[in-house]
Amino acid sequence: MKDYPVYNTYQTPSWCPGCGNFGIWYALKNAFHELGLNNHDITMVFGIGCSGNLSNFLKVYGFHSIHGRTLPVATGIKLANHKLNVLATSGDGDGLGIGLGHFIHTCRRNIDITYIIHDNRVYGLTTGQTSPTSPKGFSSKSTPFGVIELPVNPVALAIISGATFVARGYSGEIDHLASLIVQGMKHKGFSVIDVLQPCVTFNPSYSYAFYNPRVYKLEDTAHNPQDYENAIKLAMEFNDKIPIGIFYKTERETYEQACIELGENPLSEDDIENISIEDIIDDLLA
Amino acid sequence: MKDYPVYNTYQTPSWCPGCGNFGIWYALKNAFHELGLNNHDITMVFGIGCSGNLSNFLKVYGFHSIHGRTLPVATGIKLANHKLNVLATSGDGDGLGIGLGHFIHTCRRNIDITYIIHDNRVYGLTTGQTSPTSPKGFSSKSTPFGVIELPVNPVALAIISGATFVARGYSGEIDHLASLIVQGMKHKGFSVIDVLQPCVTFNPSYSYAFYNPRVYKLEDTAHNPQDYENAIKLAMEFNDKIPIGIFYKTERETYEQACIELGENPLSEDDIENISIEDIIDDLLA
Amino acid sequence: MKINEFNWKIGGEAGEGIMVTGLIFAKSCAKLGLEVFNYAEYPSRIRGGHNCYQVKAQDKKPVTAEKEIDILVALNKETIELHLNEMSSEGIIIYDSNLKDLSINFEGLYPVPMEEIALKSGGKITKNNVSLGVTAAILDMPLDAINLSVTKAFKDKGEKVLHMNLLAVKEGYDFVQQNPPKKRSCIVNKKEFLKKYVMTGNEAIALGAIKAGLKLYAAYPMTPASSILHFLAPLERKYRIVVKHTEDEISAILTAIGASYAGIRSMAATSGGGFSLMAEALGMAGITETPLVIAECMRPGPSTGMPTWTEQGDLRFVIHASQGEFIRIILTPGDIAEAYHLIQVSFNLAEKYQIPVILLSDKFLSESSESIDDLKQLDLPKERGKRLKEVPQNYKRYDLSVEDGISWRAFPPSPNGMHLANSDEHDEYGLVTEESELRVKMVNKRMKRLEHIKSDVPKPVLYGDVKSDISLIGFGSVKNPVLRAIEYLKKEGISVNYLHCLCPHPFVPENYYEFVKSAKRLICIENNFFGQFAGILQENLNIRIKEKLLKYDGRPFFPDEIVDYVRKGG
Amino acid sequence: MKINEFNWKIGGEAGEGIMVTGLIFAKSCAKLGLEVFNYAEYPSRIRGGHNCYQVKAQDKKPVTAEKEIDILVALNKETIELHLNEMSSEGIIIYDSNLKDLSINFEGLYPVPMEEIALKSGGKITKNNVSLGVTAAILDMPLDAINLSVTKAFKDKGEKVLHMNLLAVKEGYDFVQQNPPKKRSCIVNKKEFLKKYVMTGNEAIALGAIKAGLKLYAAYPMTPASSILHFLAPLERKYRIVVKHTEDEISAILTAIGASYAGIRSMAATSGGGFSLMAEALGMAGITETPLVIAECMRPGPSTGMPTWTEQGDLRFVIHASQGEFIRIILTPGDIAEAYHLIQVSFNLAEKYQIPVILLSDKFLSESSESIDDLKQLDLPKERGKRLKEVPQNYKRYDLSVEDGISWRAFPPSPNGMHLANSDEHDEYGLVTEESELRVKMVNKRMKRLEHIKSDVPKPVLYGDVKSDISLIGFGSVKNPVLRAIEYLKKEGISVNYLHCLCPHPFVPENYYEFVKSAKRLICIENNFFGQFAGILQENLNIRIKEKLLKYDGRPFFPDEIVDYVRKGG
Ligand SMILES: Cc1ncc(C[n+]2csc(CCOP(=O)(O)OP(=O)(O)O)c2C)c(N)n1
Ligand SMILES: Cc1ncc(C[n+]2csc(CCOP(=O)(O)OP(=O)(O)O)c2C)c(N)n1
Ligand code: SF4
Ligand code: SF4
Ligand SMILES: [Mg+2]
Ligand SMILES: [Mg+2]
Repeated sequence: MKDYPVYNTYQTPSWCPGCGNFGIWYALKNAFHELGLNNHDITMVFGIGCSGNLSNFLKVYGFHSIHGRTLPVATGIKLANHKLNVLATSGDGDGLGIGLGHFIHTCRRNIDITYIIHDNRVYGLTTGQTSPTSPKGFSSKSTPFGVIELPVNPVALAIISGATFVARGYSGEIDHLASLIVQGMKHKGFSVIDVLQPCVTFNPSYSYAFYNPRVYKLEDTAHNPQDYENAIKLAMEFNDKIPIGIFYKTERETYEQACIELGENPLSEDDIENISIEDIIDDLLA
Repeated sequence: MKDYPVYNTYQTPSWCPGCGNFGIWYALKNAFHELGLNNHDITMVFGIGCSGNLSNFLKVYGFHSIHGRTLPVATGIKLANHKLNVLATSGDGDGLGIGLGHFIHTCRRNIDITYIIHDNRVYGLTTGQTSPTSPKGFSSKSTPFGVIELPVNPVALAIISGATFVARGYSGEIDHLASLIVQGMKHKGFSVIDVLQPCVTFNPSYSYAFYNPRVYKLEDTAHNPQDYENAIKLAMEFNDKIPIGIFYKTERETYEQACIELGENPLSEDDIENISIEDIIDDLLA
Repeated sequence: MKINEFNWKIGGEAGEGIMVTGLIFAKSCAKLGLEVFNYAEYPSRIRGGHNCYQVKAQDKKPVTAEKEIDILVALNKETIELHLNEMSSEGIIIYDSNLKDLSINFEGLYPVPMEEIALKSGGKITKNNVSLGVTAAILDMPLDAINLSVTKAFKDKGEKVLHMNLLAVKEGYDFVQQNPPKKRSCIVNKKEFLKKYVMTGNEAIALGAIKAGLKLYAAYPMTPASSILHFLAPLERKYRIVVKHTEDEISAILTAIGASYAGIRSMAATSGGGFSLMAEALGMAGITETPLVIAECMRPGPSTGMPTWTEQGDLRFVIHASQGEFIRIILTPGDIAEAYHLIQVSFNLAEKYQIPVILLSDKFLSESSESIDDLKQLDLPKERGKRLKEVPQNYKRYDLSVEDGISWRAFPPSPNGMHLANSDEHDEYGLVTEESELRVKMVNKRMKRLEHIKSDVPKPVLYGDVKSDISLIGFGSVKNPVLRAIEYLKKEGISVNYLHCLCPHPFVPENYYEFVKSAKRLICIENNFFGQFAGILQENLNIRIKEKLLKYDGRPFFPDEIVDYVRKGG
Repeated sequence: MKINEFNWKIGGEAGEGIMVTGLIFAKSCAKLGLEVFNYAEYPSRIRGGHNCYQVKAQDKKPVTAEKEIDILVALNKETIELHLNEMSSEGIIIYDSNLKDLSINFEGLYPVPMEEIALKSGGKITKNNVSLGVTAAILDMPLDAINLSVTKAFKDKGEKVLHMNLLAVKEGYDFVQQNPPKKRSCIVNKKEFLKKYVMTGNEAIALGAIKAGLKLYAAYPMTPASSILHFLAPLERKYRIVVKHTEDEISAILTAIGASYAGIRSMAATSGGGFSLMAEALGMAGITETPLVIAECMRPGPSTGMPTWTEQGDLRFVIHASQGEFIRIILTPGDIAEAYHLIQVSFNLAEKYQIPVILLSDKFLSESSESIDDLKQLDLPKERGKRLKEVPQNYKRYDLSVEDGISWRAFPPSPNGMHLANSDEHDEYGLVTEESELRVKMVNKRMKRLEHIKSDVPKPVLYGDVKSDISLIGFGSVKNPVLRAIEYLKKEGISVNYLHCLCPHPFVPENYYEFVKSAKRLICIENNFFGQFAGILQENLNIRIKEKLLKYDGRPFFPDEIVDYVRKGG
């Protein structure tokens, strides 16, 4: 792993030492570098949470939006200028709790955005409550007697809902994660990367020590990312073995392509000085 | 099919003649009768839409809530008094569009509520816009050039997300639907019944004529509702053949059972006159 | 006998095509140079339930919905029962002679074998058009005017259908010629065809937005805002406007904000319930200084309330929605001309000051239609504010040194333009800060724009003489009823003026002092319970509003009600 | 030399246990009978970033956070740099002698080899406790008081840890005995142990809610409301309270409403952002007449704003949130006693009038802690309103004939009690109606409750003499700073009174007239930019608020600032 400080702002990351967000930060910078992107070539939308604080540490066009709402903002940006490289990131509470509806509806659209979920299985910034990916029984400030619901499965939900690139990365494997981000950004369509991100402060059971011996790479297996059924089956695997890599990948018309009105040039380049409404108001003539 | 006007209010249904909501109305009344329920034994939460107008035609304890939010209201009711028979109904826009997040989170909880989706694949009450279950290409007031996203699959989402009773009914098969409702209400846990409901006014392509030759009953097949994988596979089937019946059924601790604090007696019966906080404030003593 | 002035109403069951017929008739009148105002009432259900559509036509504006009906076309018995008490004593009720058990005591009953004629003309479905022919004959209107509108309405349905309908009109007309009514109280003596548009408030909003350069429209359907979506959706390819029915209103507003951040003019529209869901994002537009235009079309609340009716109950809500404090502008058009114009103003103000602007309409304005001669003179040059084409090095999106509080915007992917639009309090680059002094500077910078805005927002418009016996003040859609009432009162020798507020927030007291000071008897008129606008006046003008004329039954004000109130004294 | 009065502050990096140490110290002081007020500042991040905790201790209330520090415990260099300008000229800065490159010119520097002592005592981790020993010695406080609090705090950590920490305290204490500071400016001369509680505003809210019979609490975490959730969650089994961390705030409020419909007392709490998401459901509680209690703990906005800081910027928002018009009550406690009391009032008013009640707090009140002698005298009998045990036949949930506008509630599964809680406008059974007259009757019935409510809501409280030179008016958490400032001003011979508003909405003008009329110089004090409360006063009292003392940097008012402002004249 190399670092590319050209993508840094003047602020130093405020995450806890050892936080898995560092790995995501590095992986993103590596991916940007590998794709040869200038700072201004990247537009990125963030949610609210420890994950969202990343917005202050990446020198790109950024939008630090509100809790749970990165995807609609990113969608608006992409539609306004579909030539942009648009990324969105969320925490697990952010993207899979309060923002779950947007996630599934965005999968249905297959818009060409790369979406990274900082999945630490806990609410970090609000100091340690349960999250929708916390396991059953998880004891937290909001669930001192243990979580009683089943966790959501972002990988399975993404596949079922129509995302065309669905992967899982791990903060502890920065180069691998960077490569997933590169592939996700190259992919035409909605690419979802759920990242196993240790929160060393509030969720020590999902530490590096937990993940390291368990993760294995799908590219080292016989799994074919086009195999929908096997992808779903693999998505259910989360025990002694935890697959990382690309679960599912397919091609489908993207949202921007299907929005015929967009055509080649971005809307943001349209001249709006002289718009004639003569034709349509004629329909309103008496 | 028989009718049980004892469950009627003084208002006559305002649905369009031939609307699939009539079938659901009859099926509910039949189910209530079969279960031997008095009017006051039933508590039911409704959303906003043509489906929600049902609230005015059933003489039960009703809550006609806001668009997309039936499930949280129903959850609050069930927790306050877990001895109640609680049902919730939604339209497809209501429950799977704006309310999708609540749906999935409620599946995770497995709370003992029976949830009926009036799935007409269109926004009825707002006079015919696309819904999340409208098929790709569907032309509507809001999508005159056709829908460009994939539809959601409520059956698959419910199974993946942890609902323990997942079925599909059809307004055109009232007795069958009534029996699903009976089974759903008897089932301990979250029971989801997605109902194929023709909207004769705004979605004529999904008419009785469309469904009648296509629907077939799962109970007439070899499908075992305990078979998770096959259930998901069947959930994807929606072409010349459309399965109705129980896709998936399993047993899991319900939310109320897991809320140890609830115990036997409903909270609503608790006496709150003399609550002592001595113990806990002692922790706050200097 | 009234010349060129009448109030016509058609009523029947939902699903009987009443709206279509009503609009055809309204357009026929407008074609003849009459000014029309068309108001529909319908319940929140798809079929069944009583619907009605009324056309008030006059020589001159102001024109608005009025209570007293001159001609009622009753497609069923219920219509007669429901509206009998609204009939002018001289009025005529046109209904099907086959209606049974009609025991109504009214002079102007005028039965017509409408269904019979319709069947003869080619089908029951042409019945409504029979009634148009009947109406034309009774009013002595040129049949051509009706034919023209019918032709326009049915031209896409094929030759045969068109012919059927034209025949029905003619047969209806002929019937009257053979069976003239006992008396006529109104007559139209216009023969020439003129150029006039008829459009709803929502159509005006949509058109104005297109004209203003709208590039993205995101909305979730909600009465009475949905028709903006329906109007724009088919035009997306023609005008390169992305029109999106999103998963909810939260997504709608955020999509619009995202699009605006990336540099285009975007908008979302909704009613109060959807606006509730937009509250959080509104503040995000505020702190990130992202231009945003929202149209909020009110209906009676609270909550789901009465979805297809009208009220002005959300005024205070839109002014104060969202946590914390930031600048927003509320504009309140009173008629379609103002709607068309003010939506353009909205886009300009939003971009110029980098703030959210809310255009506040209501069902009465949004769904009623009105005649208008021309839109062109209402158009505005575009003011797009501080947008950088080339971005200098060390660019600061939230530059504190700008004197007017407005810093320059840069858009992806302009080189050097990187910055963070941050919902957290931030420094000049947009990066988070929690420092006390910087916080204060940033708030002050954002608020500094207020001074400039206050001199830039539309001023209230005075109708009538400065010195009048009575002074009315209000905002939004009460305009037409008030102006019409003023005409009636004038005839009675009562002089009334009206100050019409177009921008209730930020409220600019200077624009109101004179009016308020010189008012002999001041009445605030609003379509709500609390008198919300009166509260704003009290808060800002150091006065007590002693008289409030309020209405909150879901119906708009009718001029009569205003006249009665004013006449009977405070 | 100040006796029994000092301002102590400890600062360092987040994650260094500053809050725990601060609270231990505060409790030690309270144990000795001192009144304490404890205020913490920390950034919106988990580790790193500067944290501090200050304890103001005095003989008597009012006590509040003050700017001038007597004793600063600096766990790092940054702390000294950041707070040096707050030091009293007589003050002492306690810091670790191993801090490098300290080039600070301040008389009262008092280096202590804290880390060294800590290591000797058993571990670096005991460093904070060394500082407590040092503090005690400098203040001449009985060491027992510290030991008691330390013992309570560490008793669950095992014998060894406890011993280590007690040793550290002792060693710190002994160090001072051997190296007495050059001078001492404050001394504590209390020796006896008294019974006193120390609790935060949120703890008071949670306790009051439990006492009031809370049975369901639903919330989504949001600073500064989260600690209510954290306090209640472990108690759910003990008190049979369902405590739910829901998927979002929309679900939280709706779950609470559902529970209330089924008959139990329920509540949800949040901050402004979450409250935005609750806006829609609030109106549903309004129209369905379902009792509801919401606690809204404000933080600076707009949008995400400054999550861990304080502001009173949501006042107008909570008053006007949600489309349409309905009754709600806003209560604004100013200290923990009022928080504990008013949350009980909230439950009573919500049930009695079947409306939503919002308890409005802010970070300063919610997260600061205060000493208090007893809660019992603040308890209230429960008023549960019109609840039917047995439901008569032909029951009408929204009976229009009730004179006070309050109809009887029935709960599932009571026989005969079936009805519809309908977000649509409805008839007496709850079934939908769109009829004009019924609509008006229903609105009037709901609004009729307002008259009764106005005489039932908490009245503002006057502090000081009716006749004073200067009159302050405000609401909520400005109370303590204002009362403290008044004491300072009194010493200077300036008489100031303060009208403390506990219920800004519905505003009852009668309760304010006298105060306002007799005020010689009236100053409205608020923690926001616009002067929102001043606006309410203007709207309702027909006055102009000429002076507003506003603050919006995320920090609470410090008494000094008020003193300065008042002194320098308007
Ligand atoms: C509407 C709203 N509700 C609540 C919050 C408070 N909040 C901030 S971050 C957060 C959750 C953080 O958890 P997650 O999304 O998992 O991110 P992490 O901090 O773990 O990266 C919450 C609840 C908010 N900002 N907005
Ligand atoms: C927050 C909010 N947004 C929009 C609406 C308007 N609205 C009422 S019903 C409806 C959709 C109805 O569609 P569906 O849920 O499929 O129910 P159906 O009428 O088809 O039974 C909408 C958008 C609303 N009531 N509330
Ligand atoms: S709390 Fe957890 S997620 Fe947040 S910065 Fe610390 S380690 Fe990272
Ligand atoms: S619009 Fe469709 S769903 Fe609604 S009542 Fe009519 S047929 Fe039924
Ligand atoms: Mg997280
Ligand atoms: Mg539907």
